[in-house]
Amino acid sequence: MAGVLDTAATVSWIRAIGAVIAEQEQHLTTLDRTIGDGDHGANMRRGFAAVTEKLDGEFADPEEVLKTVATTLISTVGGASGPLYGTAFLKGSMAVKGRAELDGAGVAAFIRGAADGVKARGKAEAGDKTMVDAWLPAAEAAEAAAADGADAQAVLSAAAAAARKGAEETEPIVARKGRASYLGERAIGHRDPGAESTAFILGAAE
Amino acid sequence: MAGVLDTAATVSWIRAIGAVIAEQEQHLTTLDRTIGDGDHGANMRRGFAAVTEKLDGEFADPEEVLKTVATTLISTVGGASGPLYGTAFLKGSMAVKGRAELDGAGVAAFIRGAADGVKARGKAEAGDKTMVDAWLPAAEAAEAAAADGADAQAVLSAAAAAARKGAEETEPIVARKGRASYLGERAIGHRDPGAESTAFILGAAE
Amino acid sequence: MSVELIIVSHSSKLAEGVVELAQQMAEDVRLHAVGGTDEGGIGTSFDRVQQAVEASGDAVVLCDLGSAVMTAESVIDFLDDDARARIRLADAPLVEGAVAAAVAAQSGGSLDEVLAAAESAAGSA
Amino acid sequence: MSVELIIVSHSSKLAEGVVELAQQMAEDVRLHAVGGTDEGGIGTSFDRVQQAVEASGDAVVLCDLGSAVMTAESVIDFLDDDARARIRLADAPLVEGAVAAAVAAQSGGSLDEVLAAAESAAGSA
Ligand SMILES: Nc1ncnc2c1ncn2[C@@H]1O[C@H](COP(=O)(O)OP(=O)(O)O)[C@@H](O)[C@H]1O
Ligand SMILES: Nc1ncnc2c1ncn2[C@@H]1O[C@H](COP(=O)(O)OP(=O)(O)O)[C@@H](O)[C@H]1O
Ligand SMILES: [Mg+2]
Ligand SMILES: [Mg+2]
Ligand SMILES: [Mg+2]
Ligand SMILES: [Mg+2]
Repeated sequence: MAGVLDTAATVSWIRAIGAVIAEQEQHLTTLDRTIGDGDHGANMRRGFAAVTEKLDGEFADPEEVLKTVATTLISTVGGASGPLYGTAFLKGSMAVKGRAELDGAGVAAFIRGAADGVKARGKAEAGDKTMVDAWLPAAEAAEAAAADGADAQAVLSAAAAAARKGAEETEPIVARKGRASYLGERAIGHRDPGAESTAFILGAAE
Repeated sequence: MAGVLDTAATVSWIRAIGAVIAEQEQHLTTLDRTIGDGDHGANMRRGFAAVTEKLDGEFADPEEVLKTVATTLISTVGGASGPLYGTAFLKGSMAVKGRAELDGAGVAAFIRGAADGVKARGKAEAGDKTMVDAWLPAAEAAEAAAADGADAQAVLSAAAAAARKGAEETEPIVARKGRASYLGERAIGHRDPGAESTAFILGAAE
Repeated sequence: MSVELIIVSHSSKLAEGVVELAQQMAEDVRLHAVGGTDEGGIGTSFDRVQQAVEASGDAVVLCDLGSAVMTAESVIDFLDDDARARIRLADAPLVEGAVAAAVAAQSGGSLDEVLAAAESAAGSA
Repeated sequence: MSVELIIVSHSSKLAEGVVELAQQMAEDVRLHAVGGTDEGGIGTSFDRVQQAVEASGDAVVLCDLGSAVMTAESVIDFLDDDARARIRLADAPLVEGAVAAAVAAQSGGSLDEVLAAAESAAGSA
């Protein structure tokens, strides 16, 4: 990935997400079978397969790519992660409206928009053992890196590392939102599937 | 009807109920359409048609007749009135266990057992706009008549008159149990279908 | 025209069953069953919820689980202001709320009255 | 053996849909759908509730409306003491209670724990 994310690089990043999700389908499903209903892998694979099919089209700018991802996910995923990732990409795209390419600050703006969108859609806070626990530290790390002058690639890397750590930190806690919240204490020791898929999404460009 | 209710007279009474219910099906349905789901007539007709088919069998005593009514209604009615009338006839039959024929006191014991059974099954009180509002005054009237030395026929007549009055008095009140309770104030002015069918059951021997 | 109900469930059978149950006590109310994914699996369909909302007049939406709620909220977010003004999302138990709301709609309740009927429904009567 | 659930509804679709939804989060739990009248109409069937209770081990019963509750209570009244000791009737919203109870049963909860899970279920998570 280049120092800036132009339209073509944005498309490449989304393609890379599709590939990683397809690879990790089984892993995501296993996590969701333990503390959910066992469909997160299939949901995400179906969603990003539909997204990938749309990527051959013409896009005016990164915002248009990201908005297409949003509406496609929202229509095809079929689980909680559909409206959640749909809202993430939608609010993220709105945060970079009008930019022909995304520099470090642009990528950070996208991630912050996405994180706030997920939080609002899910009415979840940090520590509720959801994908918010990956998105919020990712947004903070991205903003810090961008403030330090990091380029698009480096901001995305910083966000990915924070998301991965956030996902791991969902293990020792109980869930207060989503299906895992039915489990009470029995969710302890298991990683949240949505936080894990968020880490894969942000880490796909590596 | 004779001064005592022996097994044959009990069977005749139940047959008469079947005939009255069949006649009044449309009327009961209309009442239930207004403040319920419009099936009380069909429920009662189906239940008593099944009961009537069983009446050709051999019965040892009134208790056995009444218990057959109970189990048949409970299995065939399909609405709230199934368990309610099933419990009424069951508890009523238990109250006259061992009697070869029912005199005035026997009929009163049956009606009291039935009334208390309905009240317990429905967890309803007087004034909740349910069939309890017919059964309770019927039991009181029956006991009073029996205490005055009335025979089976006269006790049943007294109960029927009280049930009819009780059914009419469900009109100006709101419902606290059953489907009509969803209607709040809008149930006012309409008679409870189950109280009405109770009046027909107790009045069938007239 | 009475207020309509939109029943959003992960299961098409569940949505249809709720409609069947509620319709019994509310003959004249339009009840929309939106259950399952577009492929007929277990899940929710944004597109079919959106179609139901667009096909309805004033309507209260009831959902089975949190992900159905998020789907419905997303649909509502995409509506224009006029359409959004005629849709309410109920915070209510699905079956009990639907029956209470249907009865309120049948008796001519306003959008907010039907919503309140759904949200005050607790156990079974 | 985990605790079982018996879903009593006026609609067969509704009962089957609740089972479908709850089964998703509780693969190994036996869930019994008992919906509709014996003729397949809208209503409850004493006989089929009784069969489900007799075919089950420890089980929590959940109902859609008051008349279903009375049907279930009648079935329970007819049980002998041994059978009655293994059945609990939940005072819970049908869908939300069933999902919560199914998850509790899947994790090996006792009869009273599964009942408590059903009864503490409120809205959707
Ligand atoms: N209210 C919520 N807020 C934030 N994230 C949530 C919420 N509910 C669920 N999630 C996320 O969605 C993930 C589950 O997604 P998925 O399995 O696709 O949907 P479903 O739970 O509908 O089957 C969870 O692991 C969690 O990260
Ligand atoms: N909890 C209750 N206690 C006493 N009677 C009740 C109760 N619930 C309903 N009923 C009676 O049942 C009657 C309705 O019977 P029916 O229409 O056959 O059943 P459903 O309401 O299931 O359709 C009501 O009119 C009322 O008299
Ligand atoms: Mg899932
Ligand atoms: Mg799912
Ligand atoms: Mg009725
Ligand atoms: Mg009925």
